[in-house]
Amino acid sequence: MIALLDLFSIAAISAGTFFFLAGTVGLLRFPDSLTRLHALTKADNLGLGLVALGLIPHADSALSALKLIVIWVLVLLSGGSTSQLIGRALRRGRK
Amino acid sequence: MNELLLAAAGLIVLMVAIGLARILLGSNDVERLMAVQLLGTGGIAALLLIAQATNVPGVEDVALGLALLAAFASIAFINLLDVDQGDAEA
Amino acid sequence: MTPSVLAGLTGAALVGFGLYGLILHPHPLRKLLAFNLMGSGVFLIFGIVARRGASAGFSFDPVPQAMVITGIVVAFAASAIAVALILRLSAESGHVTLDPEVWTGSNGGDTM
Amino acid sequence: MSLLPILDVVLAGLVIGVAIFTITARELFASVVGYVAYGLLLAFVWIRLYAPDVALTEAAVGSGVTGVLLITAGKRLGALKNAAPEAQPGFAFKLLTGVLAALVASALGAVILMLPDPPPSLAPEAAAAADGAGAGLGNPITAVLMSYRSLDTMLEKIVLILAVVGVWSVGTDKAWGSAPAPLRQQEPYAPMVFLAQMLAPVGALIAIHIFWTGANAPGGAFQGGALLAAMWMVTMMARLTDPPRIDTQWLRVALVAGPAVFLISGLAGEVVAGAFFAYPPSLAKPIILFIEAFMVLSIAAALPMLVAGPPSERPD
Repeated sequence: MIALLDLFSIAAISAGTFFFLAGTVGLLRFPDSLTRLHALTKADNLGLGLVALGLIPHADSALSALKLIVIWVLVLLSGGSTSQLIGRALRRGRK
Repeated sequence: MNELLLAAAGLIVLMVAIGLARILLGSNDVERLMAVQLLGTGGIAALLLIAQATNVPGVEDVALGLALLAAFASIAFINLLDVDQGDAEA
Repeated sequence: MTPSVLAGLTGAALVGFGLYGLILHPHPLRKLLAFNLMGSGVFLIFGIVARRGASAGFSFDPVPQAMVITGIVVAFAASAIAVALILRLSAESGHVTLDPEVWTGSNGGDTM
Repeated sequence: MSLLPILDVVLAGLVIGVAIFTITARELFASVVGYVAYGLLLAFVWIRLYAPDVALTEAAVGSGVTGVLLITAGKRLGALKNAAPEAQPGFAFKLLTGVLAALVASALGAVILMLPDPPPSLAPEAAAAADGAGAGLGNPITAVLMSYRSLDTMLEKIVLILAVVGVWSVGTDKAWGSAPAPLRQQEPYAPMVFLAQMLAPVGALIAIHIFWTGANAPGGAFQGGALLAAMWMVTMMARLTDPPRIDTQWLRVALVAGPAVFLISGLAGEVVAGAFFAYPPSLAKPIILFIEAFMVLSIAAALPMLVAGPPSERPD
């Protein structure tokens, strides 16, 4: 059971790290700001989300597991809304 | 297991550092804002991983605070940026 | 090299960069920023003193750490006053610089 | 544990790199962005020094609120994009400054390498304080702040009030009593209002949680108060509220409440427990939490007022 949980953690954390990698590659390689914003949100939403998911089995208590989830939800919420605002600022800047 | 957590944290920090350098040095203000957002997210992820590996207590609370503050900083910067744009149009 | 020595040397370097910016930038807000940078370097040095002072079952000495916390808040309060003064100064005089030549050149410097 | 030193070196390099960017950036905005990033990075360094309390304070006050203070000031200065045509200092002056800064930094570095061994420490005394007057507090830093060095902490709260008074008095005579300029002029966009409405209540809850756990775990009045202040500023930036008039009664009461309660408890300690700021051991924890609650209130009121600046006569 423990080994299974560890395996789950390793898989989730590796996947999360991969999304950070993908996000950074996107930031470096994509041609304009809007597509770079698209790449960034992958790191935000999936990268941190998967890392938090992977750490949940190792949490000391139910409360710290809950906190991990709240952290992720907060980042999702702010990332989503600020991306919207950043996109708007970009579009206005281009006009 | 700990080595793995640290390796993941190191990789994330490295990625974030590359993104940060690329954007801070290169381009416009909006993209600089995106770099800070990436740093906030990546930093929180790395923080959680390192805390798990080195057994520093109470780091979830710090990460919670950081998540709040990253959102706070983004709002402040955006507030300023689109005020600027608005002025340009008026 | 232990983490605390590394952090201490980082703090020393930060004090250096902060001092450089503080002296060279003519813009008052940039000076303030550099000053804050310098301050955080000092806090970092304080912090490694706290880390080295680990004894009595703690992994750090809580007294310097507590003082750094109060220090950060006081530094912020001082920055806020500085900002208010800078804003009022530029509203009264029309200058956004602390370059002495601008002051003595165009405005006679007597408003100071 | 072979990876950790590499991580530390990378982190230190990042901190220094971002610091250099902050100092050398051409525009004020870029430099403030750099400074906020720098504050976040510094928070990670503090975590590595086993100081999560300081990390949280640095991230909240040192990076977040100071960053907002500076960009608000830059916006009001109208100089954010193009700082006045700066007379760039000459090369000789730059070189001289560089040498001076390098000298100071290396002197400090030398001192750090020669710190005494074994290091002096006040930890035993602080531990005694945590056992005695600060009984029941699991977080040694809160014990130091509220018991061993409580006078410092109270005076520091008074510094905050003095700073607010100082900022207010910089305003013009005509504007006295009115409200500071709002943090945003135009109508905000819908996503920002949404985010502020979602974030502020959750954030307030988290801030109170961090204050409450501060008795036993990292956290405390400073951190909780600063986060609460940040949430108030979020609502101001989304124009859900505006800064209150500075002659408002509740605002002034909130500002003074923290130090006042602190001082009264200190004086009461003189009578009840025989020394200024002594708490009867059996009641120490509830008393300290009671004082801290008012401190949170005062900090949460003072920080946004410091950012909002002096009262202004017209909403400009």
